[in-house]
Amino acid sequence: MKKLAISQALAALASARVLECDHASRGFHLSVAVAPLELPAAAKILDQQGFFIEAITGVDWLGEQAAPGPTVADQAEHQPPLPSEDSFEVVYDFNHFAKLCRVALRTRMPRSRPEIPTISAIYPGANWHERETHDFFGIIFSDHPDLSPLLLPEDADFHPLCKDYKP
Amino acid sequence: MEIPIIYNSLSTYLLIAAVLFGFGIYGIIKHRSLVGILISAELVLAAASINFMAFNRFLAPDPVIGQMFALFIMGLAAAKAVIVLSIIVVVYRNYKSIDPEDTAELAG
Amino acid sequence: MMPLFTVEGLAGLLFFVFVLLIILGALAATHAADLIRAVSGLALCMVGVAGIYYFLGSPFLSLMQILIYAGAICIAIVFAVMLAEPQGVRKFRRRHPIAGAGGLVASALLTWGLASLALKTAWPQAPEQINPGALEDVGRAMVTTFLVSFELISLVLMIVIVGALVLARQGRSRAGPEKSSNS
Amino acid sequence: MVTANAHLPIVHFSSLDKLLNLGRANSLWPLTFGLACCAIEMMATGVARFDLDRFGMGVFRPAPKQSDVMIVAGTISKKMAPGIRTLYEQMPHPKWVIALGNCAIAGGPFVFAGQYGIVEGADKIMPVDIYIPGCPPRPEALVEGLLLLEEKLTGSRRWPRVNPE
Amino acid sequence: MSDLAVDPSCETFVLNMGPQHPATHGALRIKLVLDGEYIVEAEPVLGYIHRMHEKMGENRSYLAFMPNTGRLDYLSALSYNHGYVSVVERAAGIAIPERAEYLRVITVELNRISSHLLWLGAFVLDLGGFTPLLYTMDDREQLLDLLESVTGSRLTYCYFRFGGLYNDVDDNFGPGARAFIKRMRRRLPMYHKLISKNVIFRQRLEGIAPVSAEMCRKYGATGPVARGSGIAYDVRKHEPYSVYPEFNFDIPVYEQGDSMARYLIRMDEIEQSLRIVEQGLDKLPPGPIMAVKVPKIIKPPKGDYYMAVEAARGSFGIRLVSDGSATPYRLKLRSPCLSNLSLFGEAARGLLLPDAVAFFGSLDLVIPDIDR
Amino acid sequence: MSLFPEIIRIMAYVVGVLAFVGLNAAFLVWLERKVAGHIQRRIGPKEVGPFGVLQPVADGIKLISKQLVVPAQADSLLFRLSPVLTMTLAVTVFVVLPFGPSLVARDINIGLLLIFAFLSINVLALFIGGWGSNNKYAVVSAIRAVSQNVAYEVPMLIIVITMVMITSSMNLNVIVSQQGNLLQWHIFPWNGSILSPLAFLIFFVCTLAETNRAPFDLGEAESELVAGFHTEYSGMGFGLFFLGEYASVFVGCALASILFLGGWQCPLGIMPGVHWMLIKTYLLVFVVIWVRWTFPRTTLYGLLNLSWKVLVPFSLVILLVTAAQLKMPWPF
Amino acid sequence: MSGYFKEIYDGGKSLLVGMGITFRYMVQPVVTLQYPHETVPMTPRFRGHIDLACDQAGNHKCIVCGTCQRNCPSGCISLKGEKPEGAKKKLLIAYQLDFTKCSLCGTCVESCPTDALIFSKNYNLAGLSGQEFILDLLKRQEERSK
Repeated sequence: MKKLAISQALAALASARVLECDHASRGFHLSVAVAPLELPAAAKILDQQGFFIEAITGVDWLGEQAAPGPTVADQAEHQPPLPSEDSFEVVYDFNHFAKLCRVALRTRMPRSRPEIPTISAIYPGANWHERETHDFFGIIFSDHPDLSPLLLPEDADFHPLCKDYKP
Repeated sequence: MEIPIIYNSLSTYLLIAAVLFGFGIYGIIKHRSLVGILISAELVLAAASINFMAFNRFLAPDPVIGQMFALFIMGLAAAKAVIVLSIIVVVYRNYKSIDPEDTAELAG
Repeated sequence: MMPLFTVEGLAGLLFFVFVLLIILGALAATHAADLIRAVSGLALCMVGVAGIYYFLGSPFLSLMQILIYAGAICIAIVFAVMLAEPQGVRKFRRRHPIAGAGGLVASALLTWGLASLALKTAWPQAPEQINPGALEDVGRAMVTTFLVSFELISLVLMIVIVGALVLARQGRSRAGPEKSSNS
Repeated sequence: MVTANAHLPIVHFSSLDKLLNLGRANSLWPLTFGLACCAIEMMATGVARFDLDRFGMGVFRPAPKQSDVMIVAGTISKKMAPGIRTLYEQMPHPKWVIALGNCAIAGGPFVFAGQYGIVEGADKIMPVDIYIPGCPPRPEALVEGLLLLEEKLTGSRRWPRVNPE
Repeated sequence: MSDLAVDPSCETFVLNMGPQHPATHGALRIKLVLDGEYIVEAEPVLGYIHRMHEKMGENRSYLAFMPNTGRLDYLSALSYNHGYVSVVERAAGIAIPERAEYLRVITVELNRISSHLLWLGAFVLDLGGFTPLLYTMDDREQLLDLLESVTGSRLTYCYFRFGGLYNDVDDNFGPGARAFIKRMRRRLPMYHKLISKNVIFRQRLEGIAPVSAEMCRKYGATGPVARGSGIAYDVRKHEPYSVYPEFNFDIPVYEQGDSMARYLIRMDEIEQSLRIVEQGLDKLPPGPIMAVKVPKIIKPPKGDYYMAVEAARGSFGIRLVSDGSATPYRLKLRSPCLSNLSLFGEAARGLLLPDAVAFFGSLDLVIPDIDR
Repeated sequence: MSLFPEIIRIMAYVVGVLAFVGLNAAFLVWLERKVAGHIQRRIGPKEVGPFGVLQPVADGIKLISKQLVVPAQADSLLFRLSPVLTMTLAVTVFVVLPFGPSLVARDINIGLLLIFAFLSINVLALFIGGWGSNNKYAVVSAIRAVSQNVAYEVPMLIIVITMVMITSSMNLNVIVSQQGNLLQWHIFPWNGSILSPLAFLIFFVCTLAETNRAPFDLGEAESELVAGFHTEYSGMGFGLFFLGEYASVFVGCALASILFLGGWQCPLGIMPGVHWMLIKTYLLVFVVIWVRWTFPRTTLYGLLNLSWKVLVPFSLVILLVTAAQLKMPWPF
Repeated sequence: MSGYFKEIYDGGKSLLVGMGITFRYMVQPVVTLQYPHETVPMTPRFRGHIDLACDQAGNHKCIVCGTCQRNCPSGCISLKGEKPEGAKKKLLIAYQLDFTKCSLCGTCVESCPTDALIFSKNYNLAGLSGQEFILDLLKRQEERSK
């Protein structure tokens, strides 16, 4: 059972909080929250288990949304503690080609220091997704080979998907 | 309107050949690239061919000899061009330049 | 001097056109900084030379001249330029002006010498207006009188082809980029 | 009489002009240039069902130097706009521009308060001759637009008008 | 002699393909570093048709975002419609009547065929063959007439609604669809004779640009690209949604991973889609096409939801983050084309320029889907 | 020698050849678009004049009145020279083509040689056009065109040499006169070489490649190189390339019909004349168009492989077999 | 060696088969629909721009509730109503559709409580300016009902 194997492997990480979700109502099986610094380790585990990367998403938790822990109640408890601060969340969607097991790997960082390590060395496909996330949110993926804008114009200096973006 | 008819005299052709020869020599000295030198050398060969043809036309009894010589020169010119060009390509591959002086410097 | 509007007159005009072609072509071939221009000049010059051959009574040779020089040698040179000239650098530095001037002087002296030789020498008068060599005669001569030289030329060409192949391959294996992909 | 004579050359010029315009109008070569959804309908107009080649307009040229009409088919993003402008400038005179679809006319459904990415209409970056609305327009609309351009050039319409109702 | 350092930059030059280039199928630029005609490096430059879909998702109500989904991948708009309505239905807990599900599957599969037909034509056009494009477009026009009679549009459909469909099909749809299936089954062998067996075509595709299964995994490539590399991954089978489990169809898989394999996958998929449509028409149940209880204004509970569907180009996913209000808090659109294109740079290295064009065509990309 | 009849004759021929080249290009443009249309199940030009026959005229007017842009980065001399040269060479070749028993501008002994001499410069013209444009697509395309032409000139010339051996003449009119009726055409194995059908095939393929027609149109590969060597040409510069291309297609097909299909001779041996020449040539041109609209484009490597690995060996075999057959008629 | 000849034979055969197919299509009738002379039969569900529906009497059914305006994703509908003195219902005095922003999603038609909106069949619109497609539907409706 892939789900069991991967949840055990991920749970071994110090900061990881693993939560099983109902696939029928949520669309993924495991929701795993890790601290930013342990992200590459988590990605490496997923890589070893043969997962492929679907997408990387940023979410901007700002103002009133950030305070109570915006995701459904079940997540509030396993979220690494960053409660009442404005924060960015980055969600990595992984899936497996052979066994059905969707893993949503989450990490949060304070909005004032939006910096997390890149996983593009482990998954080269993550390169563009991270660039795109940097485009939209201004999140800096440290050690990323090239964080120049992917979808925005070359000289863009704005991050349109931030909730406080004003054109 | 009148026009001088000069195509019936041997000296005209020899003169043309001489001019072409001069151009060829000048080009060989002046050009800075191997290909340019090759181009100028072709001029020299053409000058020689013209001389052969002219002498044949005006002086020799057999009409074929001059043409044979010119044909052979063409064959030689083609052979020379091919071999020189392949050398140039090899030289370029090795030195990234087709300037004879660069080649000399690098070889030394 | 002949009136222009006669067959001979027009032929004379044509002759001047060919001479002009030769001189223009030679000028471009020796003077152009861009190699492709020089090659075009060479082709032009050779077309002029082909015209001269026509006046010398050998249309066959004039067409061969075009076929081999303009069609084959110029293309071969173009090939070499393509292979050997980096895309960025299209122009070549001129040689030192003194070299150019020296070349000019040397070639002018040579030309003057040759020209005066051509003009001063008392060439024996042509025996008679001989008929131009027909194509069949050339062919026959090639495989009879000149058989040995003909074979030699073919041998030389053969060696040249093999040699060129060897040289080109050698260059490729030494410095050529890795072509690991499908072939 | 004098005035009539003075007018003569102008008449000549205008008839020459007429001929040139007739030639141009019947040989409008579009630039192969698609941006988004409408480009597919542009393709659909060129193929067998509608066959732009009937009007001599089927020669889609990939190079701007050889085309007469630029069909802006799709949304123009701010990143793309300078490129489109360059293409337009590369086209030799005389040249025309057709804005195909709502995006090319005014930004279409992608206009909203606070949008940061698109140019709201092709006419913001270059002169546009014909506007064809729709999202995307049916191929008939593009044919109609090209016929309208022809009408604009020659001053008369050679084809029957179709009333869709 | 041999220790002479050769500067590689001397022999290479940079060629910018696009943003206006016939082979890029839209506004995409590929920066190519070429050595002669060999590709040393290929870097796609995106964003020329970025249309802010994700920003718009945060700005408008759930229903008002519907038209956008038809304009992402406009060639298989219905799949995208399907993905979007499904994720909202999943989030809001709306159940859909069976007839609506069947009609969704039928129309989505028809749309997939039309998408593959257009791809086939455009792909052969990339290889320099113009005529097959007109044959496939002819077939596609028949299909579009059919879909237009159902949905009212030809390309950018906006046909599904939360809880069902915009309207039911009319009586002509069934016979029309069957006639199309019959026609297509006659035409497919013709395409194989004209295209697949052609020696020039085969020479240009076989063994060109092999993509390994591992590469697909590292880059997240899905759809025909992954299936051409031996990965039997299809969301319809792997993670069944809608009424796909009721259908009997196969997932074509080829092991070679070359351009030919990707081509054959799509040709086989057309066949499989025809099968699905045929079964769907046979099984189509009567009944309503709209769920009874659909709230006028949809407010899904807080939380995030994911939904993946198999679009014509691979797995299209939507991650919906809801804050409980009438507009999505965040809407992430996972585009299959972006992931499929991301492996282009690596796989194209060492190819010849024409082979790279063929490879690019075999990836079947819709640029606005990449740029979103 | 009286001059004026001669001059008038020359002028008449020049005008005639130019007019024919123009008309031929117009007709071929129309034919190509019509045939392509019907192959693709559409109509092709229709609205401009009856059956669209005025379409080429409209295109011509359009092209002439279009602005001619010489790009700033181009070598303007070479850039301007190239289309003119292409056109001139194509026209020159028409001078020796025999359209009828006496309808030939200049019936010279070595007509075949003249055609190949001038066509061999053609590729130089294309090259300087592409090079002079100083556009990367154009340069790559020019390089392709040269390699392709060189590769296909070899088998083509070998076949032509074979035909010269069979006919023992380089005079095109003489070659045609030898093929009185259908049974005497050189394409049939009992006239000369037993491999002559194959020779015809090779010659035809080489014609396609030499004239840059699909599937060998690498020079103007639209999906790779935009418009190839004429990417930067606008208006009539482009138009001249077009004229030149159609003229050389015609010359190629005319040569094939002269060498193999009896030129202006009637298949039944009655009423020979210019119409037969035109019918045969345009039939071959039709095949050229048909091929173009059927196949995808080859790659440069596929094309060179075809030439060096298939066409050259085959043509050499044909040459040897024919030579053997001519010298020792016994086994045949 | 036999592989070499077989390859040539197979290749040549595939080429001939391809030419056979295109030749067959060439002699078959064309599928072109000559648009300005003939027209496509338009499906009743075709979505052109929206129009105000006419009832038997030639009146529109709009009650100026503004649902369409609110529901339109691109905000291309703007309508104005007025309550004349003493009347119960509001009366439509202007209905403007900015067709250049419309995405033809059909939300307005679907949401209209009185079915006052229909899709028109205007499938071949083209004009010389973008302003032409900011349509006054009320005027169009009045013209049609005449």
